Amino acid sequence: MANTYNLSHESLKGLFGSLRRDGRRILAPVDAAGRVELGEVEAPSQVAADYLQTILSAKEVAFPKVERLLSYTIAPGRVDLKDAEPRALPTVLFGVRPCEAKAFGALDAVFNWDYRDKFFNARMEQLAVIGLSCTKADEACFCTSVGGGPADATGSDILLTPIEGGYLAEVCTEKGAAIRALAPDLFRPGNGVDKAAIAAKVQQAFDQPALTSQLPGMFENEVWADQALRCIGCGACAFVCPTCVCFDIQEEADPKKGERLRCWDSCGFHQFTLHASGHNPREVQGARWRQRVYHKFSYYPERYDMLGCVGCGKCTRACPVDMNLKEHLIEAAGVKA
Amino acid sequence: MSRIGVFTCHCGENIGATVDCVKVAEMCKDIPGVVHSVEYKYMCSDPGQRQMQEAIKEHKLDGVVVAACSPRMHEPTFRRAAGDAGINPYMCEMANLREHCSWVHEKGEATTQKAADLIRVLVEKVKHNEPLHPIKVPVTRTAMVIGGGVGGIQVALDIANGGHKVVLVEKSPSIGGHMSQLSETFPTLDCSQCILTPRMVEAAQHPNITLMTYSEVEKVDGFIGNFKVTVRKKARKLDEHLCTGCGLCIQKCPNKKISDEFNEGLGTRTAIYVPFPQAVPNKPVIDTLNCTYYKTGKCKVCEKMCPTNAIRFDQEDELVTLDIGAIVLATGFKLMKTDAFPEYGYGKHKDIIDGMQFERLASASGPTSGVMKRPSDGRSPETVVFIACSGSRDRAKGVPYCSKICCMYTAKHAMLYKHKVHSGKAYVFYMDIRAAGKDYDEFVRRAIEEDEVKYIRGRVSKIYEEDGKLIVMGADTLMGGEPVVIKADMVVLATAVQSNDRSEELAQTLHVSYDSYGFFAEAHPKLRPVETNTAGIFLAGACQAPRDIPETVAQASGAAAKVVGLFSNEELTREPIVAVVNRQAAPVYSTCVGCFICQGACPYQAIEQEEIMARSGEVIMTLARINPGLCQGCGTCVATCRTKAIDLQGFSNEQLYAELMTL
Amino acid sequence: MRIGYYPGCSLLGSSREFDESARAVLKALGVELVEVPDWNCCGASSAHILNHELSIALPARILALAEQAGISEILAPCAACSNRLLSAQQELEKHPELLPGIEKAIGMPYKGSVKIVNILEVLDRLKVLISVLTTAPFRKKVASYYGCLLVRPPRVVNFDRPEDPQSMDLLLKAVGATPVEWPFKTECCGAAFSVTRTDIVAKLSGKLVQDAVKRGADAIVVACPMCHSNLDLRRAEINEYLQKEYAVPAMFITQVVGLALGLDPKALGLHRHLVPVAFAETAGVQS
Amino acid sequence: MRVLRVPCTGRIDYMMVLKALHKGADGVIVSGCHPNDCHYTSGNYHARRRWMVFKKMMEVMGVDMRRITFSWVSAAEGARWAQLVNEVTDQVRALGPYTEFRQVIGAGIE
Amino acid sequence: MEAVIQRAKELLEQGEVKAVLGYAKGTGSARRPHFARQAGQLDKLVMDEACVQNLAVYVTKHEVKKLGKVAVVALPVTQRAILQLMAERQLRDGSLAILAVDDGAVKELDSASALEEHLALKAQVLNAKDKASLADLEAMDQGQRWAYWQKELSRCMKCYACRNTCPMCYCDHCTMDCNRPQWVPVASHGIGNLEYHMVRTMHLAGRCVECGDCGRACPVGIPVHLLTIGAEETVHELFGQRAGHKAKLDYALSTFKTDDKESFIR
Repeated sequence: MANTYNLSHESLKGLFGSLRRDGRRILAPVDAAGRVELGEVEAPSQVAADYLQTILSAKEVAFPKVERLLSYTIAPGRVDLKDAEPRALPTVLFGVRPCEAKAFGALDAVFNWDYRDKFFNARMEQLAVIGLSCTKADEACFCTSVGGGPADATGSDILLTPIEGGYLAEVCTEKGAAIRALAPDLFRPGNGVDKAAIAAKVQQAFDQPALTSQLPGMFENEVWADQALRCIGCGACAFVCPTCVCFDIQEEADPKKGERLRCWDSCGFHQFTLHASGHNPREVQGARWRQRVYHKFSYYPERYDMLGCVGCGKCTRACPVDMNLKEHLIEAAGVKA
Repeated sequence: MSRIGVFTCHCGENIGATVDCVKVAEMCKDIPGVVHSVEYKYMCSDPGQRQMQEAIKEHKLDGVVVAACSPRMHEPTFRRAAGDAGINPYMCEMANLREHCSWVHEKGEATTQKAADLIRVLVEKVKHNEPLHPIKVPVTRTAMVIGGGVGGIQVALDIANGGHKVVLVEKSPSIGGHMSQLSETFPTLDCSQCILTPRMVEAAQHPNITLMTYSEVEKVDGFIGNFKVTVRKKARKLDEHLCTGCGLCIQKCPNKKISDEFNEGLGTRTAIYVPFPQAVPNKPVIDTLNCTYYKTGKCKVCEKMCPTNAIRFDQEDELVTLDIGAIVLATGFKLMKTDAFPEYGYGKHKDIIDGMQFERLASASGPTSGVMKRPSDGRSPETVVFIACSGSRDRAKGVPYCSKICCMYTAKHAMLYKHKVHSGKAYVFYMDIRAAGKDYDEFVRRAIEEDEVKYIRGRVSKIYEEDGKLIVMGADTLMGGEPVVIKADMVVLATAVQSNDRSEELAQTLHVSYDSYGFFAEAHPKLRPVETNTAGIFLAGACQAPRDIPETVAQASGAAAKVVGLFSNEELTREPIVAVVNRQAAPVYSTCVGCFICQGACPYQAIEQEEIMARSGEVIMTLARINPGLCQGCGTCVATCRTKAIDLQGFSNEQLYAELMTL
Repeated sequence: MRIGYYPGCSLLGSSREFDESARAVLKALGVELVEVPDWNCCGASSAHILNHELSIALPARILALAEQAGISEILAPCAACSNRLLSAQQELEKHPELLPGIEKAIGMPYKGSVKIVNILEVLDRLKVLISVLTTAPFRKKVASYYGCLLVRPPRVVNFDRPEDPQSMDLLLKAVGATPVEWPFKTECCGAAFSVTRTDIVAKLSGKLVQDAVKRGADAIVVACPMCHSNLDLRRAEINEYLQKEYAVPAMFITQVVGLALGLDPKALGLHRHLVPVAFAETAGVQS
Repeated sequence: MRVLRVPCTGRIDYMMVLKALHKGADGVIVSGCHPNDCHYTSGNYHARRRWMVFKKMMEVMGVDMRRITFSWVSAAEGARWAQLVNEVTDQVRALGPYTEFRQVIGAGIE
Repeated sequence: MEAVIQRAKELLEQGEVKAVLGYAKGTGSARRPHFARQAGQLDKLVMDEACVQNLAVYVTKHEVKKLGKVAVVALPVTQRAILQLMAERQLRDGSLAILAVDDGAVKELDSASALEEHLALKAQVLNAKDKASLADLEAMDQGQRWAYWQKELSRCMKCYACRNTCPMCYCDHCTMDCNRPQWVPVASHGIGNLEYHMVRTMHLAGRCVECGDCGRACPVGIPVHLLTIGAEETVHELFGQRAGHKAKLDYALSTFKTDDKESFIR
């Protein structure tokens, strides 16, 4: 394993101090009126205690729900264009679960597919992720079925795993090393601990590679329509999902000035693919649900040879009508072509 | 991008005085989409309009904003000019720099800036204007005149002589109105009956006129050119066709002691009666409130006597619905009663009468056959006091306005009295003499100089009865406010002219606006005196404001000319400012979801259901559709519709949104 | 029935008989009078000419005292007093901004919740009882004289018909009297000139007396101390002006009702009149 | 004060009031003919119901309703309209710019 | 609950209905809507206190209409929603078999008039929790209320769960989707969220059956149901009209009384 250390609770407080002194904002899951959401913290004590996950994903840090791309003012006879500089504060994302940490990779795949998205990249450069392994999971989690794991270090610059009196800290990237360099003495040389024993037990629910290969053959299958019969076509699943990248460009202007905004969009919306002619290739909810599954489990692997889903289960928890993705995938996997 | 022309008008000084029009024209050049911006002193003038038309052709403009006065004034003018210049008239909008800017602000930079802002709002609107084409609506070439007085009769005759059908509706059993109650008329003193009755007969016999007397308008639906009017023909309790008007029933009717409305309570009439001898139609009516048969079930003398047994005791009111193209209101006025004057004894003195009662005393067909007899004891009054402005010009009585006709008829009354009682003394208490018509002042001078009517300038503070005399306590302000006490035998109050009974109710039935005194509101006091704000409904006579006979007849002909004008073309072109429910190609067909919540919002029932059929004939969806003929363009449905499926042409969501964006 | 009572200065002074007859009649009708404790002058005809705030503060103090005494309705028999109380109350309602100053001036809180009524209103409420209890009907022809302050200004007083009031006439009918048709019910009697210009009072009140007698009135009935003093006290000047002896007495409505109820004339103060009330029923009572 | 002309109060959509506030207006006057005198019979009756519900909703959302004036003014009441406009402009000027609302307009954008 | 499943099974087997819409166990303690189209899927149906969602949201969906006649397990809120949808002509009599469930008892209704009579039996009661929250809101002053809603609405991301879960929001092309003109900004920034929730509240005033689903559906837990239920109560107070009680459209904002009382119009 990369260099692993022990980090006591005390020294974690010290680490927070040095990070703050280094001018970095620290975002971590906090308790807010019964809900757990990302918030700015000064010390580990402010971080929520025994939470499963935040409701919304951490993608908001790199890909906010509304972002100004450019603005302009209209003066007599001419237009003054002003590019918007992305507001990228040096940030440390603490306490994020391994699945969400991994998700940044999926975002990165799209935002740097061929066009380098200036806004996303600016924020990612300033971002460091200190992941925290899961010690418990619920029915919605299925990270192990999509190549992840409760203590998987992918995507984390440093991965902490809770152990007696503190954490096992694995420094995985240069950014992780840079953080350790801020206060090296806080990191005691670690005695190899079996992470799997501590991490939560997440049973593999289905054979993902088999599903991915099976999907192209079942495009016309009735299963999608049946599953989507109860889907109400809202955008909750897409907006809480750490790997959903779809966005919509909105122009808000009046005769004197205007600005171009990027905001989240969802393939679940009825009008997502509505053509100006009135034709809609994905007319029914079944087609839209199918698109959500195929995008993450068929097109992503095909194009970026990685999955568009990290199995965090946020969509299942957020869905008003309890569309359980794991359950549906198991059902789909079970369908004979 | 549109090519818009802005034409800023000085409107003489109205705008030019406070707004720097040259600067405004300059500033408007910078508005995106404006390719031509000029100013001119009088845009609405002929040269002004021609200048605009040339600019449209020369600069190939497709939108015009005229920054001048209120659209209510000259929108039609400029739209017609724009139309003649080759662009769709509805691509021309007006910015109101007068009422919205120059008239309400001081001269200054901010005012000029506001003027430019207002223009920019309308330029943004014009960018979203769509070419619209007037709606063609069939016109029912039948007019209805409500009110059978001299005004109503004149309107009916003029329209009928114009070759169109007229229905003349009169509330009382006969046409004639108040004029039939008068004795002589000023300023010529010619007998009222003699000049009115021929007109009444002419109206009754005119092939184009249908008389509906003893009838009231109950309900009016529809709109200009297409009114549906429901009239209640009150039961006369006799068959009009069989009755020959011989009058036998009237002579024989035992119940003779009913107070006669026609004679203003001075005379009495029978239960079955004809209002006055020259009544048209000369068909009696049974007064069911006082007729013995309806009280006790006995009598039936009239039925027995009637040679053509035309009496129908069980006759019911009849509701008649008529297709009407235009309506003229000529419902006249009423006089304030004498009991409205506490200072003159709350009406308890019999010998204090109002002007109309004096007319009846003076009229040959009146209760005293024209002989001056005072109501209390029938003696010939030796001293008569006439009090002008009784109730009029008196805020405490709720009538601050001048009733216009009293000065003239008071002089006439004094003159008539002197002609009938040469030895009598006539006094007139007045505030100001308002005799502004032709030969009017000369008439009053004649009363003063030739008939020695004593005019005392002052008010009467109190009248009380003493030893059979009426003690009139007044003051003579020309003699230093000297108290004047006159022992009079009879006092005539020239009471205020008020709107007729239930005029507000009628106005609401016809959706016509009215003022706080119940008079109907004309569309524009100076420029459209005979029209109302409700298209297709016109006004004539005292129902609009106190008015004498010459003016009433003149207005009547004016209103008739408007109606004949309206009927002169086959179809009526209506402003295309109507609401439309959007339609799109299949499979969407429309964003309307067919909830029909809009139907409740439409006062004109203009929203219909349209079933969209598949080729198989199966109904796919039911959508709302607006009948352009009925829609008046108020836009209530547009704001009520949740999915914004309805839009109002001329005030569309996009136009208003664009205007809002530049506020 | 329990009602607040505000006699005012004239009812304890020049028109004591109005107070005595009012108390006697109301007692006979079972009405309990609760006199306003420590009441002060209502400002009468002088205050509102000299000082606006004073003309409100004086009546306001009376009303405030009444409120503290738990009085919800207050009877002020004298027309001038009820007129002043009403206009002060309405002035404070229309201009609440005056309230703090007034409350400071009278040194107590003022709510303005007391309802002010005049003698005719109270008697009118008891009209049925009066006609029942009438043992000696007042078979006389009477001219009912209301004067000015009872009915004017209508906006403030809002009582009966300002030009031709009927309430006293109806009361008189209830006790058996026959009111005459009389046009001078609300003509001016000369009011305060009673002190300074008796000649004008003589002329004005003279006209009233002359016309009343001409219409056959045996008595002129009033409900206001000022009217009574002009018609009674100044009778000498009236007779001199009219060059004729007029003996028609001026009586208070409460005295007429009292007589009708059979009360002792002396208790009604009939002996205090200058113009003797020389009816048979009051034989023996002489001033 | 700037004017937006519509044929009847019935045509006034509450979203127009929201747009006016969105474009930075500190006060809004919503006006039209008196009930019962509506040239279109019932436009203002519907508007009145709409305004009653709209006003309560805005109050629940915490909007400062002193800045929004609803008034019946007929075309004949020129003087009363002038007096109303002056009164409202003074009142809104006294309340000052509606910063509470303005802050929301720019907020929420990264 | 057995009675409902039993009746549903009969309807399905006799072919009277093509599907039965009820509740089934979901992830963890959640309950989810469940379409049973063959008898086999019926045993998944459950009915207990946790089943609260207003299933009427599905009856106007094209996909569900294509299924043919559906039997719906209808709680009181669902019954009211279906009646209101019938009043707004979105459903025709007989297109649904309504299995009305009122605290245990099951009654089969198939026409608007039957539904109206059934609903008239029981008064509609606002649950205590919402009533208390509305009272708290009422108690705040204008500044506090503004701050409260700004804080809550700032978390809104316009996922439209509240709109899409509402049975009364069945419009294919909602005002939010209207871009000519763009009355309400699409982006979920400050003004965008504020105007969206204001317009949604206005659209539900007088039409909301007070089921509270919008509040439950919000992934970030904004109590948006207080807005719509508050507006519905306002309409009831002002005009005495409630949604979902009449078969014939009885919508306060599409009619009027000449003497509607209000105190704020000058």
